[in-house]
Amino acid sequence: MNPDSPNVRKKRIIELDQALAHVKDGMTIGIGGFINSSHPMHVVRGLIKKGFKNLTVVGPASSGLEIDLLIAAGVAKKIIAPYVGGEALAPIGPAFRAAAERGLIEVFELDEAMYYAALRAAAQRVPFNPWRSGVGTSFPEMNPMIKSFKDPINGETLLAIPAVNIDVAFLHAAVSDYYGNVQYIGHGYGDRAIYAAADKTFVQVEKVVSNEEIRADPIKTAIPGADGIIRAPFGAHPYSSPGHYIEDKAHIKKYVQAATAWAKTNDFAPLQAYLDEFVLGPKDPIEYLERVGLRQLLTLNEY
Amino acid sequence: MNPDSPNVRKKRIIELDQALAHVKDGMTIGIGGFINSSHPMHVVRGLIKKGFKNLTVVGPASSGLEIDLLIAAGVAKKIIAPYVGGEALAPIGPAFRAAAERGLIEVFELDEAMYYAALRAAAQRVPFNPWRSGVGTSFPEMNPMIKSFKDPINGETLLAIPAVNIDVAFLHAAVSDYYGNVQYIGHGYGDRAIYAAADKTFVQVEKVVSNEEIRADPIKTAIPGADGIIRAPFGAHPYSSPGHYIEDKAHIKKYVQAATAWAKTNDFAPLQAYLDEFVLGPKDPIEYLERVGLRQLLTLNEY
Amino acid sequence: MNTITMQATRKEIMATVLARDLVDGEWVEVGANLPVPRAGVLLAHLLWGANMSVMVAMTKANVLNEPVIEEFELITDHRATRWAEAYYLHNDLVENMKFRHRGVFFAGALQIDPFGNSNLIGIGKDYKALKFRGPGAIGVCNATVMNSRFHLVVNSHDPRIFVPKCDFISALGWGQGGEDARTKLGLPGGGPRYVVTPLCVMDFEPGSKRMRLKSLHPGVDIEEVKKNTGFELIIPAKVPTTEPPSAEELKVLRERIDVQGALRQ
Amino acid sequence: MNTITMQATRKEIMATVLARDLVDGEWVEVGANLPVPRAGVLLAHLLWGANMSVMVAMTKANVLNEPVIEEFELITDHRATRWAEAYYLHNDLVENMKFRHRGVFFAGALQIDPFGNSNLIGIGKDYKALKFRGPGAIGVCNATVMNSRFHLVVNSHDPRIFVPKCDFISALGWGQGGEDARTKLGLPGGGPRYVVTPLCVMDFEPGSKRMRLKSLHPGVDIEEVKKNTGFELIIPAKVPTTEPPSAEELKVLRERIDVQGALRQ
Repeated sequence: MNPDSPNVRKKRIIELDQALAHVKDGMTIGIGGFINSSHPMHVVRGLIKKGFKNLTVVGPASSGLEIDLLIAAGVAKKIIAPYVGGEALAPIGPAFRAAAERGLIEVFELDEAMYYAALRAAAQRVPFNPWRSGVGTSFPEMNPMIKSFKDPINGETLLAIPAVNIDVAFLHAAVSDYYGNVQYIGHGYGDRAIYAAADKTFVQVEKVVSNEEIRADPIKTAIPGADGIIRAPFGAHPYSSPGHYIEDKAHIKKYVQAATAWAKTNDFAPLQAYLDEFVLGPKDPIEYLERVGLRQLLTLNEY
Repeated sequence: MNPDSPNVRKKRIIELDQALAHVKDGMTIGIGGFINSSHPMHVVRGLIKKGFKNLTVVGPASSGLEIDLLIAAGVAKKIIAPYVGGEALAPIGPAFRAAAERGLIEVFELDEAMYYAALRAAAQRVPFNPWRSGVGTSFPEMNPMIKSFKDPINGETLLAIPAVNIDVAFLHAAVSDYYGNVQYIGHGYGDRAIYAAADKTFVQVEKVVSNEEIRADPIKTAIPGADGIIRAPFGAHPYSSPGHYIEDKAHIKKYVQAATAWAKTNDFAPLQAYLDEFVLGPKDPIEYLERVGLRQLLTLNEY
Repeated sequence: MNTITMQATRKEIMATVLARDLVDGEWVEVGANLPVPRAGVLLAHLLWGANMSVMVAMTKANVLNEPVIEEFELITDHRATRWAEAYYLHNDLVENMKFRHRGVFFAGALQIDPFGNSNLIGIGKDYKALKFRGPGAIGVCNATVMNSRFHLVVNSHDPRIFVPKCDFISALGWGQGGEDARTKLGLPGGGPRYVVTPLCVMDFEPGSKRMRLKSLHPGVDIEEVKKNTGFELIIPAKVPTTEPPSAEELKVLRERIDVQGALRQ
Repeated sequence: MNTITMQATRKEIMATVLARDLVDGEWVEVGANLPVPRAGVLLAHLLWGANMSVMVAMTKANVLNEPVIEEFELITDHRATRWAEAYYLHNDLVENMKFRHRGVFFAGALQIDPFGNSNLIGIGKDYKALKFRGPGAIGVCNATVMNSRFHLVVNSHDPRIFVPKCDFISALGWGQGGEDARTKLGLPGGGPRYVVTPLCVMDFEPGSKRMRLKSLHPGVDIEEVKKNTGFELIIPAKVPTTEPPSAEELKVLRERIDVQGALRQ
């Protein structure tokens, strides 16, 4: 043992910028969460502020408007997601719709089951996984990466879903300890599958807890050692963080209104104003929260 | 609503015999647990006592001597498991070894990763899943059901692992409510994968708890609705039941000694004596426990 | 006016049609932003399907004895998890298909053709230059194959939805028609059973598997349906009126399931 | 005699060899019934690998500050889970392969050939009529591919183990030899690095990838190794003595890792 480097465990708590330093233009990134919940919004806003370009974005299986925002801001070149929308708040992501119609983004068309088959293939280091549903549909025509083939055992017709490998994944969770042991409140949707398909994973959390607290219920540890943990109280806002706060529908609607203007009338000014006020303007994630306002944030407490 | 059949939720607590009634000679059954833990031994002894024949037995990914016992008793015709043994207590299952060498059983040769690929294929209703490890080994030669093929995306050589479908799975867990919501202490090893590959699943549990207790921590529910729940306190004996009791090494050694005699000298008498005393003799699972003895059982309490 | 004596709305009728198809013991999910199927599922569960597995907010929910089943606008609203007996990891839900053989699914669509094939991708002949981009297939492609059957449910009956040919098929119905349209592709599941709209219920003629008018909601006539369907429907000689909810069904709908009145707007 | 001043046993030397190959930050599993690799992993972890992920009883264990790391004979002994920070579901452990790029694995074998190919299946020319049936491949086929490298570790050095040709290959080593033996099959992972026995350490000659004597444990001569190896080993001109554990290593082995003395029997 070298006395100059004592054998101690390193803390994995990092700043947002340190996590973003792992991203390069053109990479494939993964974003966690589910429709209106649990997106790593500190990271999403950070990616936009840094001005990344040409990213392939693997959204959650049901992507919300966090992916729409990345499209609106010109960060995403290609979208891998079976759905982009905000439920009743926006049945179709307005920027997703506009950018797809205008040829500004490429969509890797697939359904949820194909999405998980693709992520699993990456996690398993196989070039593809087979899937049955989709035979007889337009998927292989819409997405030429999906190939119809005869299975080598029974000769049945299946679809081969290619591996989707993620360079860097970003997730939002409830807590982590210093060492990247991440736990959710609730089940974390499909985040485990995104983690499993990623070379590196950074997780923003509502709070950092002691290792003892993690060890009190280790079965809840969903990610046993993220590459870095970003402190992010209210970090999923305006989306919900299970057990911490519910969706800020008023704020989401504000975004939807701005993005819809761009989609419907090609007027980018309202989106630019939204980006300026909430993404580009704040000097850091806490200033974003200040602009939203503590009074507003505290209305989102759960029962 | 028919007043003759009020709309109430049915309890899924059943007797051992009711669960065994779902098994027919020649079927494929699954057995849960892991080496020296968490095997559904009330069921295993019940299967032997009923005299089932020609069963294909999907053991746990690391099968213990519960599978060895099914082989010794002549119940199992074909074994699907990557390992059968008892760690230091029996590096190779003695009856497994003897029966395989003597041609009394067929072994579906595969490794752990292929095993899960096969179960997952059944769960996903696809005829196979691809796997990379195993290319260049003897597996396709030892198990002609495993086929080498070129993947349809990149043309890489992979192995096609055929689906292994389970007719009836039997598991052992800590608790369930009346409605088959099963929770483990610990993680339940690979039991979820066996459940996912099975048409029907019966779970024996240390105790039945209230629905409210399950709902207090629903994230722990590993099996959301088993087809039937069998009350089985000490039901994994002589194997451990995490959080309830540790392995009864003395009893396991007693079995190993009997099975080894058969393996080494082809003398079945010690095995027959074991079977008579602990499997065929007891009129029900509680009498088995009585024969083991309460004094012995209570030495197995955990710290 | 007392809500119970008020006549059933079209949406309440639609929910009741869906409910009556459900059998005790089946597995059903209450999806996002689908108040009509939600109400149908809960109606069956509370009245005759106590042993149905009802998925709410990705949990297996125990709501059978809830006096009022609170409605949440968003599927991610964590408050709905208070009824949970179990959580379904999203990847497990989509990858473990065995339990789906008892499953029933409800699908929406941008376009539906005479064989119940449907499209959630977009409108336009050229995929690379869509005139209208839809939300994506979400889990519909898979769920319409793996479940025992599914129903197409739309909020308007419109010739832009009911088209002779979908621009893209994201969920297969009866393909080009015929009883074997799905089995010859190796697909399990019973395919689409009903198409439920604010005007009527349609099913698929045995044999040809072409869409057929099954019943008209009270106050709707055949001409209104024909006018709003972009292809020729099979119309039987006698078309009954859709049976509206009974007094008891309506009471349960309004007092326990849809207190906020989403189906009465 | 004070245990610390006692000379290192062969098993302690073997454990130390394995430990010294490990680098901080790597992912290692302490398998079932493998006291030598267990001790090697823990030795590296406690002395220079604080950031290694150490899997014990299918949990990610936090034992770094444990004065004594209690030994359990069985991998299923639930008492070992008291150190858990996380559980690995067994199927996830075997199906999620990304983390394995930092993984190091230890494999046993019934037979090992000159290229490090190995066999856990059985002995006999005819698979359908084995003379000796082994335990099965367990997870070894996969773990020896997906991890960054692996070591073969055997408890006896014996010509029945070190054979010219394995009857069956359940874990690929360097195939028929050559640097590209694995990459040409599309396999990731660095393959076998060391073969550690009670007599010596062997590695694989670059280029040919044939097994080569690397070091002799104290008190062992080359003839003993040759006599007990069923094929011709590459023997370099100078073969060093395996470096035994330092006083500090031995102290940690005996006072924290192997208090019960499994390596001293």
